[in-house]
Amino acid sequence: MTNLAVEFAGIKAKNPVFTASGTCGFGQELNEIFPIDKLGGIMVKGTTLQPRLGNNTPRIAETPSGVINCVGLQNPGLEKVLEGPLPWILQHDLAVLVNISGGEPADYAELARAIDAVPGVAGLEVNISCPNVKAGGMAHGAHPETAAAVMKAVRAVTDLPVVVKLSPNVTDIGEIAKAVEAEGADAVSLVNTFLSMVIDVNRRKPLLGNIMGGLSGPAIRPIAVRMVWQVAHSVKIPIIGMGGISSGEDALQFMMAGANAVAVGAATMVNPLAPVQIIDEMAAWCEKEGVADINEIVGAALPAGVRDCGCI
Amino acid sequence: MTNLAVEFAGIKAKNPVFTASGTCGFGQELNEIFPIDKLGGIMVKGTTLQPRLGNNTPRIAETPSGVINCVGLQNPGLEKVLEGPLPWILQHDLAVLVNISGGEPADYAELARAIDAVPGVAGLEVNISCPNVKAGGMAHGAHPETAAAVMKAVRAVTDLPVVVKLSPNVTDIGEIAKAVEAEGADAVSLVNTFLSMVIDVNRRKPLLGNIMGGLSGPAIRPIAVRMVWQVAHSVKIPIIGMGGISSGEDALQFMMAGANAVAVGAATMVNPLAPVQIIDEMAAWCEKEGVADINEIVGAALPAGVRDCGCI
Amino acid sequence: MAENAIKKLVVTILVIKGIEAISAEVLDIFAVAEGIYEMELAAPTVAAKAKPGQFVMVRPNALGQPFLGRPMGIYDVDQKRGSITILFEVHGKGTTLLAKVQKGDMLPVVAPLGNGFDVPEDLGRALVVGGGIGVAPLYPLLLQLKEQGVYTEVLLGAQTADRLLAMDRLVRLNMPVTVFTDDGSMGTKGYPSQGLAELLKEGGFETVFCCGPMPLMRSVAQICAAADVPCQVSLEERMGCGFGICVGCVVDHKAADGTISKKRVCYDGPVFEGKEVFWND
Amino acid sequence: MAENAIKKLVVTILVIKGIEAISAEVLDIFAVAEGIYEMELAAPTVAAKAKPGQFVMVRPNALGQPFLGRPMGIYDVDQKRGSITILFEVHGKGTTLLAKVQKGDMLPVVAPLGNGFDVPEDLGRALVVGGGIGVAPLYPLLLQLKEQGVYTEVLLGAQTADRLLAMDRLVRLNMPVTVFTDDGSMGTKGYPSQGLAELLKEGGFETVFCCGPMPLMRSVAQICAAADVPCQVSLEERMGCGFGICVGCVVDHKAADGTISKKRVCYDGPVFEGKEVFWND
Repeated sequence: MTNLAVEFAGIKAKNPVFTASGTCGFGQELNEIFPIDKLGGIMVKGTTLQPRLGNNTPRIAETPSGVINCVGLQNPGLEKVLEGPLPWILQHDLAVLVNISGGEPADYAELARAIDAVPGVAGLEVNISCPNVKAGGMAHGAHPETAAAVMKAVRAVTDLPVVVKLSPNVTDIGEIAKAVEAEGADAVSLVNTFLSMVIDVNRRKPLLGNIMGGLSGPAIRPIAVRMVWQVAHSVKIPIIGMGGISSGEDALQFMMAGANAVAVGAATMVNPLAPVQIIDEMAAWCEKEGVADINEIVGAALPAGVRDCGCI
Repeated sequence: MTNLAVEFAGIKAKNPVFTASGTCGFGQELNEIFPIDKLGGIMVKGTTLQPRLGNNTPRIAETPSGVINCVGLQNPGLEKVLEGPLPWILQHDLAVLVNISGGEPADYAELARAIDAVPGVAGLEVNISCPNVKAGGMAHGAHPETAAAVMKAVRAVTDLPVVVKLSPNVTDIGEIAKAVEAEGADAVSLVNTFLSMVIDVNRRKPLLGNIMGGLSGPAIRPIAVRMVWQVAHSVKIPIIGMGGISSGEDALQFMMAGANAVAVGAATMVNPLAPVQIIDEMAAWCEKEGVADINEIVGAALPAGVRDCGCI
Repeated sequence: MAENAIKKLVVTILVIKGIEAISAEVLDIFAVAEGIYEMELAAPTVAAKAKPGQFVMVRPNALGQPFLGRPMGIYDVDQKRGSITILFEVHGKGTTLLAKVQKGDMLPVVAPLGNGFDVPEDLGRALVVGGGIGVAPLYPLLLQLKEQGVYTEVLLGAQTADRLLAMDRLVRLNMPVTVFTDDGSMGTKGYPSQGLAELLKEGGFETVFCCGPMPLMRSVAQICAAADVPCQVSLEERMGCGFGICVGCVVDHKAADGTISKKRVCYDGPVFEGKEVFWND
Repeated sequence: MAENAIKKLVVTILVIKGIEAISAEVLDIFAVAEGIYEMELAAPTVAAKAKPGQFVMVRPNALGQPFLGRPMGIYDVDQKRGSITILFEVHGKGTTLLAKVQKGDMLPVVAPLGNGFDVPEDLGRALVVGGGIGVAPLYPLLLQLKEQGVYTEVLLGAQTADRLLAMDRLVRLNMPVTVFTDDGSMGTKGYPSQGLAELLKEGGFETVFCCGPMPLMRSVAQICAAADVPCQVSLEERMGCGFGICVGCVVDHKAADGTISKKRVCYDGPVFEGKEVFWND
């Protein structure tokens, strides 16, 4: 039996598979389909200080091997999250990363302070890359300075493991990763969605209610793998890789490119059992290849000297 | 009968469909399958001063709804291009844009000067965004200053229509478009391919001979449409839109987002008749919708005031 | 078969289990009208727990083309055959491909999804209003109403006589069915909503159940609200997942207590109280 | 059929027309060994112009999954039926899907592609060496050699007796066929390349034609070069388009005049002179 347990950035998980924020709510819906504690961890739905109604419909557009969404961080707001959904998911045996999103760095700090007071949270995922919110959101993730400012504000108020979720809509994602690493980020997760749009030709108008949305799914996987590879070269902190992972082989690509763990997103929308099947497929491959510990393959495809850490 | 003829940036074409550079050679292979002059125009294979052998194999990786290539601008070099392939394609009735690529701005200038002396060339496509060449290539396209420097050098030596081919691997493509517009670019074409990679999990190594390559195909279409939309907002010069166009409807999305013409790339690799079928599908849609002149739908999905030029 | 189905159905709708992601064999597929198909899928475990008003997400193949599933109301359940039947109209790429599948093909299915209709124990008189393809989720409801001994009348609309669906099944229920067609080629010319106000005044119906085109559901909901008769509408929206995680298929909703929010059609619905929905479509 | 095919083939290989992109119906598909399939496709216009050594790009469906076509050597041509036949081995996602297609399915095909083998008018004695699936493009060549009255001997290799392909067709050609299997389960134990040097010394063969695994083609090419016998090898590479525009499937090549370049296997080949290929794989 291959050891599938991973530990990175102070986060412990029974296996390296998480579900990506915005594609698993707070775990309650998925738990009606499979026992949620089969997962290594979960990045819960993006939480903001105030409740958000989100954007108007249509919020979903199907694309070749992908899907665009412009939900717009619909969520009940910090107060209600602390009352209901968060305590519920914390009763389960998996690593819970609370995804937080805000307008100003101060908003992130206030969210971080509140979550920090909740026992049992594995860490924070700081979303500086949501393409679907007017203020802040992706703006922070587009430049090293703004990304650093958010990280600095969060670091000042919590000792929880902080994972910064990076935007792929940038020229040099390694530069953003370096900036948040310098401000004390414990890890980075990438990639968030790609800013996209579809024109409804017969109506001669953008199809989505918010004009643009974020593209995810297998379509963008090769770009995401490249970005994980680049970030693995540019920083030393651990990486959670995501972007179109639909099979164990996809997940292994991200880990060999330098990711210590992975997150499954769009695939869960199409097949709710995808995260569990991916865990099984990864385990089966490791058995076949005689891999005793899955941590051995972290960064296995990287040039010698880069991320040797992973290769125990 | 809808008028399909377009004229923009001093370039005249019988219809708005071009074949994208690197997916049509100099037209000779496609002309064995259909009469090349059915096309509105052609962007010929990227030409450099010296011959280039290109990268080692594997040069092709298949991805969900897309394909990655790392050919690396294999071409016989300027001298041989001027002797054979270019004169051949210039005998045909279609708009010929010569795609040029170099290391330094001076290389681009030398190439431009040489092409300028050839009668019958419709214009230049300046490639500042090839992801597969070490020196120059995408580096130029990644920053406004370097992109501007290349455009300035080219503008100084030719009055030919100059179309700058933009890279999608940037934070703000509109900013790059503005920079080349300021230096006298007559038009921009976008998008080039997305820097991507695939890991061969069983070999635990990158699959491609050059490690990374450029992703094209329907997978990236929604990102490309978004970028055309943004560039349509940021500059006044005409746009040639491309990125995963596989049907007439796809092409119309780009034109409604602000493109005056389109280019077909990866689709031609899978179906050599795709460019011709796309022209027919666009014509059929225009007939059905009672569009008298295809130029009417240019920018049709844009907010009022943006690109009204198109909507005659 | 109908009698059988009725008994078994009533038994099983009491036991609800979880959602399943299965590969279901196509047992039968045929056109019932131009561009409208009936498809029977082998899904014993789903058939055993499906509730009237629930739906499935189905894809025409396992190749990921199209990427997303398509929501389809469960039209019929045959526990003996261990099958569920859906009814769908071709109006896009996904349904075009779905219409081309053949007997024996294996289709990815996630089911059963959503909350069904809520039939009060003591319900005495019900009015069921269907339009076009919307009759699909109403048929299992009618079976349940009959089983519970609820007096039920049906108003059924379609564009034309040959697009009037489910009549083959409805006749076996021995319920009063009033037919409407847009062109008058059968029954009354017009929509099931016309004359509804009067019908509610005189009919003494305690609840109205409705599924059909948005304009029909809107007017039925508004007429019921005016007549102060409870009205359960089964909505449709462009869906991502079908089981609540992507929050894509929302509808503007005003709860009884006045709370305004965006509810997920797939998870919080698809059945809503008509007067709690904002009909701004 | 064979006799017919031979006559017609020789007539048509003289008239080469352009490449076609068609939708071809699957007339037949069956396994000839474990994981190896023979598929007949309806393609009259392609059958009418295909040359020995040419190939097709075929996709298992028109859904774009997988995105690219797969190159397959043309194994047989039946002009009476207006069909072409290919032989393929399952080794990836694309071929796995291809093995699952059924009679009647319509597959996107681009054909005929590449340059065939070059058979000199005055050729007297030829040696044809095939390994595994590589025998596919060699069978049409053997028909042509027979028709031209060229004395031809065949060396055919496979991993095991039950993976030895095309024997059903070869026996009808009345040519000397020497069989090799890796495990000795049939014919000589080993590879067709062993003993080749001696055979070339004594056999007086003017040209060798070879298609098979890269290691086999490499050693055959090297032995022929040493013996100074012309050798035409039919290469395979990971292809993008199949007709020359993407420049993806290149091989390092040294022309007779010493020019070194990267040649496109699909368009400049797939048949090359063995000693002009850099065997650095």
